[in-house]
Amino acid sequence: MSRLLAALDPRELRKAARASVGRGEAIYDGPGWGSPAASALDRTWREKPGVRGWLETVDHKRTGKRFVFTSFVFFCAAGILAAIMRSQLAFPDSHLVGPDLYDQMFTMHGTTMMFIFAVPVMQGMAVYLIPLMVGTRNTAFPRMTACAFWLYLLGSLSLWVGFALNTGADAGWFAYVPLAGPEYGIGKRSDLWNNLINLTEAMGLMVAVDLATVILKMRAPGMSLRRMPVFAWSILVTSVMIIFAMPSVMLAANLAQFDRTFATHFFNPAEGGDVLIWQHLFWFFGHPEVYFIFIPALGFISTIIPTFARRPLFGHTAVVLSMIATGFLAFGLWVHHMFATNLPELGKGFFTAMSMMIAIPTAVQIFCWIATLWSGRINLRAPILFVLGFFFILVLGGMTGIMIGAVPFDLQVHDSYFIVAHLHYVLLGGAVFPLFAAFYYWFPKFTGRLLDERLGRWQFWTFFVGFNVTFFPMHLLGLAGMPRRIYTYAADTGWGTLNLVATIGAAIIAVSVLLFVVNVIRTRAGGEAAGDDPWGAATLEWATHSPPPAFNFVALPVVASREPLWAREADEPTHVSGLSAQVREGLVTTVLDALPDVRYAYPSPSIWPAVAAVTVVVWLFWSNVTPSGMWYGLIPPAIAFILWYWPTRRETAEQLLLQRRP
Amino acid sequence: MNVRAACCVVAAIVSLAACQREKRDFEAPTKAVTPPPVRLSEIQPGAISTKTSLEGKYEDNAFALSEGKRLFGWYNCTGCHAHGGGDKGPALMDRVWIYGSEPAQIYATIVEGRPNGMPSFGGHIPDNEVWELVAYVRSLSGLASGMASPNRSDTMHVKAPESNVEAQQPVTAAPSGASERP
Amino acid sequence: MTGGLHDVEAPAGAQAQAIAQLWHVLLPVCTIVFVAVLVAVFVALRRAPRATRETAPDVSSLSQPEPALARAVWAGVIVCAVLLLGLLAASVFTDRALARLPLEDALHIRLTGYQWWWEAQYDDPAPSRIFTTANELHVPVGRPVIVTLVGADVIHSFWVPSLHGKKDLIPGRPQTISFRADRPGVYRGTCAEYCGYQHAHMVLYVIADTPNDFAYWAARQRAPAAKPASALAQQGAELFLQKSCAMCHAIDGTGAQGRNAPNLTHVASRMTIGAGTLANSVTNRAAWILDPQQFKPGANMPSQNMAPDELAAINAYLGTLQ
Amino acid sequence: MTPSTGAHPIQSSASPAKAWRREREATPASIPAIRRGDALDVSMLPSYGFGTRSLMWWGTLAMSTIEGMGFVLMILVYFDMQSRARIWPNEAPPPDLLWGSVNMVLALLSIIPNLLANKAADDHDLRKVRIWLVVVLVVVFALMGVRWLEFHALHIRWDTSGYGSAVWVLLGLHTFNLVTNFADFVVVTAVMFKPPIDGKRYVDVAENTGYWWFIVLSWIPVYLVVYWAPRL
Repeated sequence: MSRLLAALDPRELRKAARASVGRGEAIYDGPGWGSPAASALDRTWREKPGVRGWLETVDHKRTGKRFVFTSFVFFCAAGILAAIMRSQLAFPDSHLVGPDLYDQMFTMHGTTMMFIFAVPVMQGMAVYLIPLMVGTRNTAFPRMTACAFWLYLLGSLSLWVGFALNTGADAGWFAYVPLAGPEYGIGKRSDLWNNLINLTEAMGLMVAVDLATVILKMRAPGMSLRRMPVFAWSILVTSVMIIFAMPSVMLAANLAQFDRTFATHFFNPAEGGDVLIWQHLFWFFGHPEVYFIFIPALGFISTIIPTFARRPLFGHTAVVLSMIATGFLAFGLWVHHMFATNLPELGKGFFTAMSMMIAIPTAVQIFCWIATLWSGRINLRAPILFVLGFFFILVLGGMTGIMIGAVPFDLQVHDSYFIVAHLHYVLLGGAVFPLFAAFYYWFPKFTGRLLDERLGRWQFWTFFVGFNVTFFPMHLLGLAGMPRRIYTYAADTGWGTLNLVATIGAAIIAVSVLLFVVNVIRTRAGGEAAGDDPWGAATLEWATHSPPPAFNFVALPVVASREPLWAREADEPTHVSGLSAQVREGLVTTVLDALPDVRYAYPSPSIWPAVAAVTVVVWLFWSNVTPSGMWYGLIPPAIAFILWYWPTRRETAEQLLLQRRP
Repeated sequence: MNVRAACCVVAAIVSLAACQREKRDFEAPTKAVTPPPVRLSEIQPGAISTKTSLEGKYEDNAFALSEGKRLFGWYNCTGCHAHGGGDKGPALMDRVWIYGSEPAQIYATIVEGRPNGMPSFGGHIPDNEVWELVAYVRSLSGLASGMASPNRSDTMHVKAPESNVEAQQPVTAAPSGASERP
Repeated sequence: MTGGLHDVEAPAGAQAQAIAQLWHVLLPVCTIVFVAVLVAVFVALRRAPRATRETAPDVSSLSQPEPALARAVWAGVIVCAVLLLGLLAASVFTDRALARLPLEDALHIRLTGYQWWWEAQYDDPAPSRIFTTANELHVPVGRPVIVTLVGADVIHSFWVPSLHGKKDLIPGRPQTISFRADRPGVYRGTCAEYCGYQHAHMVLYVIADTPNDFAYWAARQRAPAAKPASALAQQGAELFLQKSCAMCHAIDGTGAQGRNAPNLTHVASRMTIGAGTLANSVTNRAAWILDPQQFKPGANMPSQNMAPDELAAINAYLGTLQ
Repeated sequence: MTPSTGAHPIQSSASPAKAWRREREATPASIPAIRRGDALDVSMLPSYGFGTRSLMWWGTLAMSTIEGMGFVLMILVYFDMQSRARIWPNEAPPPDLLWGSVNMVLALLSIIPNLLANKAADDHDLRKVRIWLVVVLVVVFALMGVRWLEFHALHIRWDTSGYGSAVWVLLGLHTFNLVTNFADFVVVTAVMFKPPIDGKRYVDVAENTGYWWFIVLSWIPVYLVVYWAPRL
């Protein structure tokens, strides 16, 4: 009791706070890896060992690596499904896989690639790289991002466990009603899909909010918007797009789930519902989603090309403006997925024009990259090979994209294999090739070791050749009238030969991905040590160790140039000082000019994000099984979120110790 | 060790339940299953057993139940029973059963027909479809698995979906007013 | 199962023709742009000197403008924009052309998509001349056809590549598509919107006949079913009613009035059974009746327990339904 | 504010590029970061800030945008269904105006204690913060009670028709926000009664009261759609 009373006295409190946080003199951060400040930072930022620390972590690098690793595992799993589907389609009238399993497999493949792989892997890369690139020690809301990871992991696992138990979603990755609705979506398969959408989109939104805040408010002093790296721009644009687009698909999935669980009539034409609502809501999200995947990839390329061309990006401003323009235009395209539904003529003209116009900002970027290469001196390593592969494949995919932007032509090839070819050209060309480039480029930063160059070249060539052998013939199949999502076809359709060729290509892709996995495993076991900056790059993530320590920088950098590691100014301050090394302290800067504004205490590790994620998942499944679970199931998450927010003694003490009123 | 064993058991049960619920059985059963003859009297030595091995295969299976729902409309059961509320024929969504609520009894009712208007569908409906209808008829009063029962249809709203029906304790009763009907 | 033309690049109708022309504009323009970009990348790679990671970065561009490069990029972007405008114009003109198909004296057909087959009802001002068929459309060459598309259960999509692009059959939102076949022939169409297990086997043949052939076909379709000629067929006709067949199928002029499955009044005149799953032969029909699930797993037609002689009778009867 | 002890360091140095100089000349000089040799000493900066200086403010802004998109899209769904219906509302009379309007008036009035709580938080006035937070809690609780009555005044179940589904989900979406914000207020109020009180908690109060604006403002279109659109 007396201790409690004593704690109410502010002076006593300040003293108690100091005692609980650090003994003796306050230690401030500053440059020098071997300094007392560095070891104090290490003590402050180190996380608990063991399972508990593993669950509690809020380190953006650990969370980011988890995202990337998990999504890559699911990428491989969905790739295996693709290989099985290609084997089924290699010959006409094949009986390898029946229609029920085939439907589940292509749904799982599409759902996994779009929701479980592509968006999380890009966000994961950003969660890892953005705080390093803008020069801060953690993300703004690292607990929220940790929670997002657990939501994502549990949601994805539940979908795949469901698939293993013959409860795999089977209405396509777009889950059109009525096929996914209460009458034709039989069993619990579509419920699992709707849950997954809720969980992965919640994940996407949480990470997007976190990343946008980091980029806007936590950049190193001096990193004004004009000096911000293109990758940070790409993630900012993506995050804002996510914030506007993802609510749409969450709403759609929930309306569909209400139809299934509570017998509402949103998609029931007999009771005033409209099945096209689903398509509008889905594609209002679905088309921008392509750009959530594509724009970060543009960011990778705009980061990698300057490093290997040994010069700053040509047309930095034009590239940034193009990305912003893409972000806006992406919201005007969704109807081009619906040209075969009945649309007013005026609408068709508008959406055709938008679909074609979006090619212009991409063209601007491609020309700026070519100009950069043209006027640079080129260090031809594996990352740049993948970028060159990107040029070939994405441009081809973009050309077919322009073709299908034309309504009349789209009416012919819509939902045919031409579209399968187009979307794989733009998604693999526009996202997976840049992603592999990014893996080769940043792997040394993640692990401290360089991926093997020779295996990398082999991987590139097998991937490039395999990709084109697989997907180019599909253009021809589409023109020859082969529709998508069929589990088999008759011999007299004449589609057999091209399908067999595509299947052979798929096998080559499988070999290529295997080579990458081998490369990663071999490198982890003992690859060439990378050093802090193996490529001679310009951005801030290379200004710290590889892999970076938990606190990222011994002293936060100060930036005086667009290329901070290439063009330093002699009389500029180089780093920030005066931040506590005993508390997880960082700096908030102003939005436009990144002037130092407020000191900020980062959240500490906490078990509650993981617990909250589990309770949310339980709630969703509970509400699928019985409608009352919708209400009772809310109680555990509410408790978890309150405990998450509730300030601990130590947090209050830290706040008081650092406190300085604005 | 015990935990792991328990996890394995739970996983096995879950997987069985899921497989049962989600299996799409496109093949017809190889031979017809003849249920025991229907009993109208409960007087007999020992316990009554009318169970067949097939019940779970249909009643816990979402596909079979939804097929049953489709056939209930296709074979015009709705003509007399409406959507379960009853019309010329008795209601099927209440707890009252005239000829028994056990699957085998309902099977016999469909196949053999009953006095006062229930026609015999024997020979007209393949055996597995009769069982699907049996399972669906039971789901109308909540006797089939709630996890597998159909959700609402894309039709006019007439009643709560089968998946939201509380299980009702069946009671056997004489046909109400059946004797007055021609 | 019996071939038929299905190729975007082999148009047989006015509208497919217009779209193929658009494709012949799109393809070369896009190919030229693609090749030009690749050539630029290739030349950039060839002319730029090689470097290593130690090569000092050239940061002069941070303070000095690069007008030559800027001009080249601008030129590229402007060329792209002009080409896109051209393609946009081509697209709009084609769209207009599609909408301007003359529709005088059009044939009206109401096409309903079911999981996984098509029902076609040929409209006529005189109700007695309306008839229903399934999975095959006969249309007269040179005469426009207006098809009303109705989705009965889930969304399907009508696509006959040689005649026109596709249009969806959406529950609650009927819409129409019009086309004209300009050459006689068999054109294979298919459901193009994923609709469940047997999306793969939901084929629709459009047979373009000369006007005389069409009139002959339509007159035959309007007639009720042929009376069974042989004793075996007569036995089949009775079995058709006794067994489960008539629960779902209709044969006009008999007691079979099921409305849930294809109308079989003239089934023997069709090219395929099971919506393009099997060619319509005696043996295929027998195999199909016994166990359709073997060929089209998930289809709504159940497998039958049927004695061989019963099967033979029913098959013989169906064979007479020309 | 701590007085600045010199020109802002990023601003002070000469640079070869003119553009840079212009950029630097535009930056304010009142930032209390101090140049010490190569270092930029930020130890004199405040440890928290209100409004746009707070990270959570940005998080809240994003959250409001996300939920606002939800409302916008749901309203579009409502009007899409209405535009396709021959009779609207089908199978029910329009909802009674009474409780919805009471809710609207109460919601607008609730802005007053919220503003006062916000101002008290700005002033670090603990006593006033506590008083006004409790008042806000009472008002929000009353709003939830009124909302309960509103559901009963809809005259239709969610599973009766498409119209019923649309109004229930629209009202439900707003109720979900109302309830979660109530929970937020409960927690924030409890924290303000649990000393020691650090300055950041005042920021939390300010942000919660700021977020309340979103709840009230989003209620205006939802109210108009639920109660007035069926009467058009």
